[in-house]
Amino acid sequence: MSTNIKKRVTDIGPPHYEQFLPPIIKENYGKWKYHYFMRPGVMVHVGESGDQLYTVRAASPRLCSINTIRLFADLADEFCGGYLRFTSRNNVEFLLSEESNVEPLIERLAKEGFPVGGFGNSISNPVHTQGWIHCHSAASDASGVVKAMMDDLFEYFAEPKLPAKLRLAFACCLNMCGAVHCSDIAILGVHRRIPEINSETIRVQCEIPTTVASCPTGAIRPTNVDGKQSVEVIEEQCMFCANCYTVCPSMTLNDPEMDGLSIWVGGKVSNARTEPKFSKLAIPFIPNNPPRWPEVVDAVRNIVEVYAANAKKFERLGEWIELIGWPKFFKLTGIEFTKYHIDDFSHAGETFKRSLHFRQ
Amino acid sequence: MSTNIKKRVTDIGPPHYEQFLPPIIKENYGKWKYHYFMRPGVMVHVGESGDQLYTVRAASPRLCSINTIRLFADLADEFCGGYLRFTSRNNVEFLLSEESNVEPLIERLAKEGFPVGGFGNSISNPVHTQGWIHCHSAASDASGVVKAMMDDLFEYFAEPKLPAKLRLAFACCLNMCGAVHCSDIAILGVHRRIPEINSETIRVQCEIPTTVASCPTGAIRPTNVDGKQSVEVIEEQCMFCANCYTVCPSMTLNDPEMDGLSIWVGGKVSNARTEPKFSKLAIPFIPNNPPRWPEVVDAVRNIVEVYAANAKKFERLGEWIELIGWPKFFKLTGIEFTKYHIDDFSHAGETFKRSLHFRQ
Amino acid sequence: MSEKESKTPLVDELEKGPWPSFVKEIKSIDNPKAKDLLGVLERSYEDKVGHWKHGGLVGVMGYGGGVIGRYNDLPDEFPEVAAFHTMRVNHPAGWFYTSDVLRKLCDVWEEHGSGLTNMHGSTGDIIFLGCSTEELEPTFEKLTELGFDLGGSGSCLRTPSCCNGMARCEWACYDTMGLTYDLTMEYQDELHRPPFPYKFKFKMAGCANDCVASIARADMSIIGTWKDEIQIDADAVKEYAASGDLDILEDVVSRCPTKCMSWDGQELLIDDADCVKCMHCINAMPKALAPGKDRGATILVGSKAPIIGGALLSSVMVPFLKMEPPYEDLKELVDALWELWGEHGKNRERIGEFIQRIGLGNFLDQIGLDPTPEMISQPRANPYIFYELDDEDEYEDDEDY
Amino acid sequence: MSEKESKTPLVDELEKGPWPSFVKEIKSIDNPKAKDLLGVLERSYEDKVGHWKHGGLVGVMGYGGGVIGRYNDLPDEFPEVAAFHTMRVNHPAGWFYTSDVLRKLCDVWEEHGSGLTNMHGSTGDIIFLGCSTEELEPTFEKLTELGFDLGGSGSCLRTPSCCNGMARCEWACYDTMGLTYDLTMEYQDELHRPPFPYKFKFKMAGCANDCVASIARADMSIIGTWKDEIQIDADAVKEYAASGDLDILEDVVSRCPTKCMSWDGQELLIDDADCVKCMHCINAMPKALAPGKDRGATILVGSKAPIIGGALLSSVMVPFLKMEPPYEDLKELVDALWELWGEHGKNRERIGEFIQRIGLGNFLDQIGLDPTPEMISQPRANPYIFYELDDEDEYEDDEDY
Ligand code: SRM
Ligand code: SRM
Ligand code: SRM
Ligand code: SRM
Ligand code: SF4
Ligand code: SF4
Ligand code: SF4
Ligand code: SF4
Ligand code: SF4
Ligand code: SF4
Ligand code: SF4
Ligand code: SF4
Repeated sequence: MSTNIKKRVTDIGPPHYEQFLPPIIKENYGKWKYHYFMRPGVMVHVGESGDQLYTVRAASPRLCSINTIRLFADLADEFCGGYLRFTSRNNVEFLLSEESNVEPLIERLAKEGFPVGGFGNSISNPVHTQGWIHCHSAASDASGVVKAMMDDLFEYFAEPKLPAKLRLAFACCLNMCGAVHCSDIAILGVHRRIPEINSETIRVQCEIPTTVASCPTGAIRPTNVDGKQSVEVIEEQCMFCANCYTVCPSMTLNDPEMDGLSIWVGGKVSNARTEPKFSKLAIPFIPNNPPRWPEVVDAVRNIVEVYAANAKKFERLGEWIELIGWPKFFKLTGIEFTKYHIDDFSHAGETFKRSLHFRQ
Repeated sequence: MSTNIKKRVTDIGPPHYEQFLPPIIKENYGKWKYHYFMRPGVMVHVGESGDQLYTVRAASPRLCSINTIRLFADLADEFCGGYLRFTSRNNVEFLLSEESNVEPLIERLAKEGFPVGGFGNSISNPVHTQGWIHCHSAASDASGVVKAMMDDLFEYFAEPKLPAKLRLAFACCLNMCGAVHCSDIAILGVHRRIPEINSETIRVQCEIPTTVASCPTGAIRPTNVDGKQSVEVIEEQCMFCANCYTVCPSMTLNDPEMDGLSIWVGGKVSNARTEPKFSKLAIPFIPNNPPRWPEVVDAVRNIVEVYAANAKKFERLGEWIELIGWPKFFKLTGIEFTKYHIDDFSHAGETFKRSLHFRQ
Repeated sequence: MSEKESKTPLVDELEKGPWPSFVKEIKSIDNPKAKDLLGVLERSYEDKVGHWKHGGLVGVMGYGGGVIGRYNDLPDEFPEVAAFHTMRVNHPAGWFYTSDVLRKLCDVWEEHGSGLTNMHGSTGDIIFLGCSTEELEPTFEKLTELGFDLGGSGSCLRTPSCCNGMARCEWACYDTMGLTYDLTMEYQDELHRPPFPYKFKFKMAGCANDCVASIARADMSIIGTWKDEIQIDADAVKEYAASGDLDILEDVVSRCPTKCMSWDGQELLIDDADCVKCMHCINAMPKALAPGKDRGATILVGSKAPIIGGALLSSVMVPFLKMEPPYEDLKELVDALWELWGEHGKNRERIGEFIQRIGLGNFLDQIGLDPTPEMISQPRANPYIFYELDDEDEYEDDEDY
Repeated sequence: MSEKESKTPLVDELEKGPWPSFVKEIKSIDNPKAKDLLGVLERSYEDKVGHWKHGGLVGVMGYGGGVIGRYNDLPDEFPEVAAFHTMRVNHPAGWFYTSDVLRKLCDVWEEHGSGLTNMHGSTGDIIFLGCSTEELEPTFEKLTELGFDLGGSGSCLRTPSCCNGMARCEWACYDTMGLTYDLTMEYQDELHRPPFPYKFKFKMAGCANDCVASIARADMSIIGTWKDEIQIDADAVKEYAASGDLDILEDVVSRCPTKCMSWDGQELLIDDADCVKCMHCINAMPKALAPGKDRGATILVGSKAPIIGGALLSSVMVPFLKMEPPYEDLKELVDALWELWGEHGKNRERIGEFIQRIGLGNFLDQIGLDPTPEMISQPRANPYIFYELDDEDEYEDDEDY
C-alpha cells in the first residue's frame, strides 16, 4: 500500500494548454484582428499578421464514444495538422490553416454524420445534462429530448437564419446543471409529486434533522412510522424542489406520470445591448413522451418560428419579448397563461405589473 | 343619553361635491378640450364649448389657521364667485371665469404672502406630515424643514424652469405618511438608536408577546427586569424601524443626537414615459439642526441644481439618473457613496449590479 | 406661559422667507391652545425631540375611527395641549369648496378647537388639528349639522380621494369624483367601524399621470385609461411643430416608451396597438392629442408605505374595466377582496402584503379572477411551482399550449 | 442480456435524423457496459423513470472530489452498470487538444472504463462516463501518467473554465486561458480536497459577450473589459456602410444601450464616457471596431443555479482590475472571500447566498473593499438601514456629502 502511495502522482493539474495549440494560434495569440463567416459552419479569424485561421465547427452529440473521438482525431490529422478543440457548447472545432482543406473536411464530416453549422445567428448545440443516462435526480432524459429537438430544428443549426443567436439548454431537474436559467429557450425536467418516503431505509440512510432542515418551505416534519423515526411531508407546502432528495436518498420524487418537462424562455448571458436575463416560464408542464417527446419538440418549434417571423435583426428572444410585452408573446405563440406563470416565490412581488404600461 | 343618541346623525358621508363646483365647471364637466399655461401660477382650461377656466394656484403652508382659510374665502368671493379648491399637494386654487380678474387676484395673493406658482415644470408644494407639531413618532419636524427648504427653493416654485416636474416630499418617520417613497426628492426622518425600554410601564401599556412579534428582524426578546416581565433588544439586529414603538409606547426611539434626516431621490408615480419608481437612498443621515436645517437645505439644493443643469426636457430626476447611471449621479453631486446605500433588506440581491453595463 | 413676550426665538425664525409660514399661521390664532402649541414646538426645536405621546383610544360615539388621540408629555407646562387630538373630516371629492362652506367649517373649529387645520391631510381629509377630549362630540355634532362627517383611521376604510378628473381635466377617462363620492357613501360603515385586519385606502386618478399618487399609496388604485386610438388633431400637431416650443421628434416621439410613434415633419402616426397608454405624448401636446374614446380604468391593488416588509406599488388586478355607475363590477371585486383578506389577513397585514404572502395566483383563484399576463411584468423565473394535481384531467389542459 | 437481437426499439428511434445520435455512440462501443447502459436507458424510456440511485462515497485516494458515485437500481438485470461512476478529468484550458493526446485519453478509457465520455461536462471537465469502483484508481494512475488530473466535485473548488480568449478571439481583453491555467494550478488543493461550505466555480470570459456563460454559473466570474476608447477604423466603417449588409443607424447606433453613438452616414462617433462596454457595436462591426487598449476585467461574484433560494447572477465586486500574471490582486481577493465564506458560510450555502444573507455592505467591510456605486444597479429603496454608531465622528463624515 505505502509503495503504491509513493508512486502516486497527485495534484499535477491539467496539462498546459499551450502544447495543444496549433502553430498559427501560437503565433497570433492575442493578436487577432477580426473575423468573418465564410459559409455556414466556417469562420475565419484574421490576424494582425494577415494570417487566416479557418475554424470548421461540427455538431457533436456530447456523449461521445472513444470511436468518435478517434474519428475526430483522424480528421484533424488529415486536414489540420492534428489540432482541434471543443466549444463551451460542446461542438467540435477543427482549426485549419489551409483554406483548401475546408470543403473536403466538411464533406467528410457530413459523410460521418457530423454536420457543420452553429455559427452566427443560428441555434448552436444545446447545453444539456445527464438525464436517464446517469443521474438519480432526473425527471426526464436529457440526451433523448435534445436529440429529438435538434433533429427537428436542424435547419437552424445548419443555417444562420435567425434574427440573433438562439441558445437552447436542457436540464433534467431543478438543480439545473448547465446555464439553463439564462437560456433563450430552456427545457427543464420537473417533478410534480411529493417525495415518497421510504420509512425502512430513512433511518439508515439519512439524518432526520438534516432532512427536515433541507426543506426550504418547511414542508417536512419528523414523525413516527410503526414506532420508528421517519418524516412526513405536508402536501400543500411541497414545491417539488427535491432538495430533500439531494440530502436524503430515501425521499424519491421520480414518477412516470407526474414527471415531465417545462419550458422557459427569454434568458441570455451576454451583455450585448441588454443586461443578462433569466429565462421565464412559458409552459409549466408537458408529460414525458419518449423516445421523441413530440409535444416538447412542437412547443419549442412553435416558439422558434414565432420568434423568427417577428423579431428584428440582433434581437435575442428575450429582448424581443420585452419589446412586444409578455401578453403579446402569449398571444402570438398561443401558449396558455396560467396561475403557474405568476411568481409566488421570495421576490414574487417584484414581478407584479406595477404600472399601467401595457397594451390594452 | 338616549335622547342624545336619537338626535345624533351618523354615516352621512361628505357633502356631495357638486354643490361646490362653479357653474363653468358644471357646464363643462367631462367636456374639457385642452389646457395651456398662461403665465407662472396660472393655467387655462378650454372647454369644447369654448369656455375658458382660469386657475390661479397659490402656495399654502398646509397648516392653515381659520384666519387664512377665511382670507381665501374672501378672495374667492372677490375674484371668482366664491369658488376655490385645494390640490392633492395642498396648494390652493382659485377658479376664475374672468381673465381680467387673474392679475388682480395674483397681486392680492402676493400681498397677503401667498405667492402663485407650482404649475408645469416646477417644484410644487412638498407633500409632508406632522412632525413635532403633532406626532409621537417623529424623528424631526416636518413643517419646519419644509418651510426652510421652500424658502431656499422658492425660485423653482415661482417659475417652471426645471426640465420636468420635481416632486418633493417629507415624512418624519419610516411610516412615511404621504407618498414619500415615490418622490423625486424625499426627506425622511430616521431614528438611529435602539428603542429605550421603559420596564416600569411596559407591563401595563403593552402585551409582551405582541411587542416581541412586532419586530421584523426578531431583535426583541422577552426578559425579566427585577423579576418583572419586560423585553430586551439585541442591538445588532435593530434596524430602527420603530414598528415596536407603534405597538408599544414603552419602547421609544426618539433621541436628540441620533435622530435626523435622510435624503432619497429619483422616485415618481406618474406613468408618463417610464413606469412609477421608488425613491432611492442618496444621503443616509444629516443631523437635526433646527430651526432652518441648513445642511438639509443645501443638500437638496445641490441635487436640484445638478439635475437642472444636466437633465433634458421631460426627464424626471429618476429618469435622468437612470440614463446617466447611479455612479455618475454620485460623482456629479459629490455625494459620498457608502455601504448604507447598498440594500441589505429582503430583495437586496435584486439591486446588485448583475451585468457589465456601467461606465468604466 | 402664554402672557409673556415671545419665548419662541427658534420657531420665530421660520416666519421669515418667501414661502408661506406655518408659524405665522399658528401665531395668527389668538387662543391658548395655539400659544401652547407654539411653546411645545419651540421646546422641540431646543430639545431636538418631539413632545407627543402615543395616542389613546378617543373618538366619537359609535365610530371606531376619525380621531387620532394625542397627548403631550409636558402637560404641566403646556396644559392647553395636554390632550390635543386631531379630527379627520371627510373632504368633498376633489377638494372643491365654496367660500360659504369654508367659513362655516371655520366657525365650528373656532368654537370647539384650536383654530388650526391641515388643508389637507395626506390621505385627503380636512384635519382639525388639536381638540380636547370633551370637544370631540360637540364638534362632530356641528359637523354633521353642516353636512360633514368624519373620515377614516385605524383598521378602517380610509377616506377615499381622487384627482379633480372631469371637473377640470381634459384627460379624465372616467368620473373620478363621481366614483369617489359613490364609494365613500357605499362604504360608510367600513369607513367608520374597523372591519379589516388593517387600513384600506382607495384612490382614483383619471389617467395614468396619476395626480393623486394612487399607485403609490392606495390599497386599491383606480386609474383611468382607454382601449382604442389616441385622438389626433393633425392641424394642432402642425401648430405645435410650427410653434418652435416643442421638438416633436426629440421631445415626443423619441420619448415614447414603446417607440410606437413616428413623425416625418408633416404627419404624426401612432401605432396604437403598441401604445402603452403612458400619457406622455398627450401631456406634451394637449391641444393635439387626446385619450381614445373607449375609456375605462385599470384596477390595481396593494400599494403602501414601507412598514414592514418594504413599500409596495399597486399592481394590476383588472387590466380594463368600464367605469359607470352603479359600478357593480368594481364593487363585486371590492367585496371579494375584502372578504378574503378580512378572513385570512393577519393583524396589521395590508392587502398588498397579504397577496404576496398567499401568492397572486392563489389569490386570483380565491376571488375568482382569471390570471392574465397583464398582471405581471414577467412570468416567474424560478422553478418552484406549486403544481396542483387533484384535477387529473390537467394533463389535457396542459397540452393545449 | 447482451447476446440477443435489439431489445431497444425505443431508443433505437433516436438513431435516426440529421443530428448526431448519442444512441449510435453508445451502440458503437462493443463492450458489456455500453450494452447494459443502453438496456437501462430503454427501460427508462419504457418506464418513464430513471434507474440510477443516489451516489455513494467513492473516489481516488487522497482526493475528496473528482468522482461521482453512481449505482443502478436494477443490478441483477444490468450487472455491468451496477456501479457506474463518472470521473471528472480536468480539461486543458480552452478545450484545445491534439489528435495525439485525444487518442491517448481514449486508450486509457478503453482499457479501464465504458469507452463513453462527455466532451465535455457542463462545468468543463472531460467526463469519463461509467467506471467501476475498482477501476477508479488504475484509471487515475494512467491519467496522471499522461499528464492529466481530476477536476472538482463536492464542496471543492470546481474545475475552472474559460472561453478560448486570445487563442482565437480578437476581443479578449485579457488572457483567459493563461489565467485559467494559473488559478487551476494555484488552487490544486482546494480543487481536490473539499475546503468549503459548498462548491465554488471560476469562469473566465475575455469580454462582455461572455462565451462561457460565466455571469450565470460561476461563483466568481472574471469578464474582460476596457476603460478607454473603442478603437475605430473609419475606413472599415465605411466598408460596412457600403456593403449593404448592415444598417449602421438601425442595427448598431439605435441598439446601443446608452445611445452614445452617432452616425451621419459618413462618420461614426462614440461618446466613450457613456459607453457601458456592452460589445454590441463591436460585435456588429468586428472589422471596424475593437475594444480599447486599456484592458482588464470586471470581477463579479455569486452566480448559481436555483437551489435553493432561486438562481443568481454574479454581481460586480471589482469594477476593473488589470489582469496580469501573477494576478496577485485577484488572488488576494479570492483568498479573502474564501476565508470569510469558509468561516461563516453555512453548509451548502454558495457564496452568492452568503453575501445576500450577511449583506453586501457588510461583506465588503469584512473583506476590506470600499463600496462603489458600480456594484449596484440602484441604491436601496427601503429605509431599513443598519446604522453603525460605535464611531462617533461619523457625524463629521456624513456632512461632507
Ligand atoms: C395625518 C397624516 C399625516 C399628515 O400629516 O398628513 C398621518 C398621520 C399618521 N399616520 Fe399615516 N398619516 C397620514 C397619511 C398616510 C399616508 C398617505 C396616504 O394615505 O395617502 C400613508 C402612506 C400610504 C399607506 O397607507 O401606506 C401613511 C402611512 C402610515 C403608516 C404605515 C402604514 C404601512 O402599512 O406601512 C402608519 C403606521 C401604522 O399604521 O401603524 C401610519 C400611522 C400614522 C399615525 C396614526 C401614527 C401612528 O403610529 O399611529 C399618524 C398620526 C399623526 C398625528 O399625530 O396626527 N401612517 N399615512 C395623514 C392622514 C391625514 C388624512 O387623513 O388625510
Ligand atoms: C391639481 C392636480 C390634481 C388635483 O386634483 O389636485 C394636478 C393637475 C394637473 N396635472 Fe398632475 N396634478 C396634481 C398632482 C400630480 C401628481 C401627484 C403628486 O405630485 O403627488 C402627479 C404625479 C407626480 C409623480 O409622478 O411623481 C402628477 C403628475 C402629472 C403629470 C406627469 C408628469 C410627468 O412627466 O411625470 C402631468 C402631465 C404633465 O405635467 O405634462 C400632469 C398634468 C396635470 C395637468 C396639466 C392636468 C390638466 O390638464 O389639468 C394639471 C396641471 C398640472 C400642473 O400642476 O402642472 N400631472 N400630478 C395636482 C396638483 C398638485 C400640486 O398642487 O402641484
Ligand atoms: C455532470 C454535470 C452535468 C452534465 O451532464 O454536464 C453535473 C451533474 C450533477 N450535478 Fe451539477 N453537474 C454539472 C454542472 C453543473 C452546473 C454548470 C456549471 O458548472 O457550469 C451547474 C449550475 C451552476 C452552479 O454551480 O450553480 C450545476 C448545478 C448543480 C446543483 C445546484 C447547485 C446550486 O447551488 O443550485 C446541484 C445540486 C447540489 O449541488 O447538491 C448539482 C448536482 C449534480 C449531481 C452531482 C447530482 C447530485 O445531486 O449530487 C449530478 C451528477 C450527475 C451524474 O450522475 O453524473 N449540480 N451543475 C456537470 C458537471 C460536469 C463537469 O464537471 O464538467
Ligand atoms: C467558440 C465559443 C467560445 C469557446 O471558447 O468555446 C464562442 C465563440 C464566439 N463567440 Fe460566443 N462563443 C461561444 C459561446 C457563447 C456563449 C455561451 C453559451 O452560449 O453558453 C455566449 C452567451 C450566449 C448568451 O448570451 O446566452 C456567446 C455569446 C456571444 C455573442 C453575443 C451574442 C448576443 O448578441 O447576445 C457574440 C457576439 C456576436 O455573436 O456577434 C459572440 C461572438 C463569438 C465569436 C464571433 C467571437 C470571435 O470573434 O471569435 C465566436 C464565434 C461566434 C459564433 O459561434 O457565432 N458570442 N457565445 C463558444 C461557442 C459555443 C458553440 O459551440 O456554439
Ligand atoms: S440537472 Fe439534475 S438530474 Fe440533471 S444531471 Fe444535474 S443534478 Fe442530475
Ligand atoms: S421536494 Fe422540496 S419542498 Fe418538497 S419536501 Fe422536499 S425539500 Fe421540501
Ligand atoms: S411619518 Fe411618522 S412621524 Fe410623521 S406623521 Fe406619519 S407616523 Fe407620524
Ligand atoms: S425598532 Fe424595529 S428592528 Fe428595532 S427592535 Fe423595534 S421593531 Fe425591531
Ligand atoms: S390624473 Fe389625469 S385626469 Fe386626473 S387630473 Fe391628473 S392628468 Fe387629469
Ligand atoms: S401614450 Fe405613451 S406609449 Fe402611447 S403613443 Fe403616447 S408616448 Fe407612446
Ligand atoms: S467571451 Fe469575448 S473574448 Fe471570449 S470568445 Fe467570446 S467574444 Fe471572444
Ligand atoms: S460597446 Fe455597447 S455601449 Fe459601448 S458604444 Fe458600443 S453599443 Fe454602445
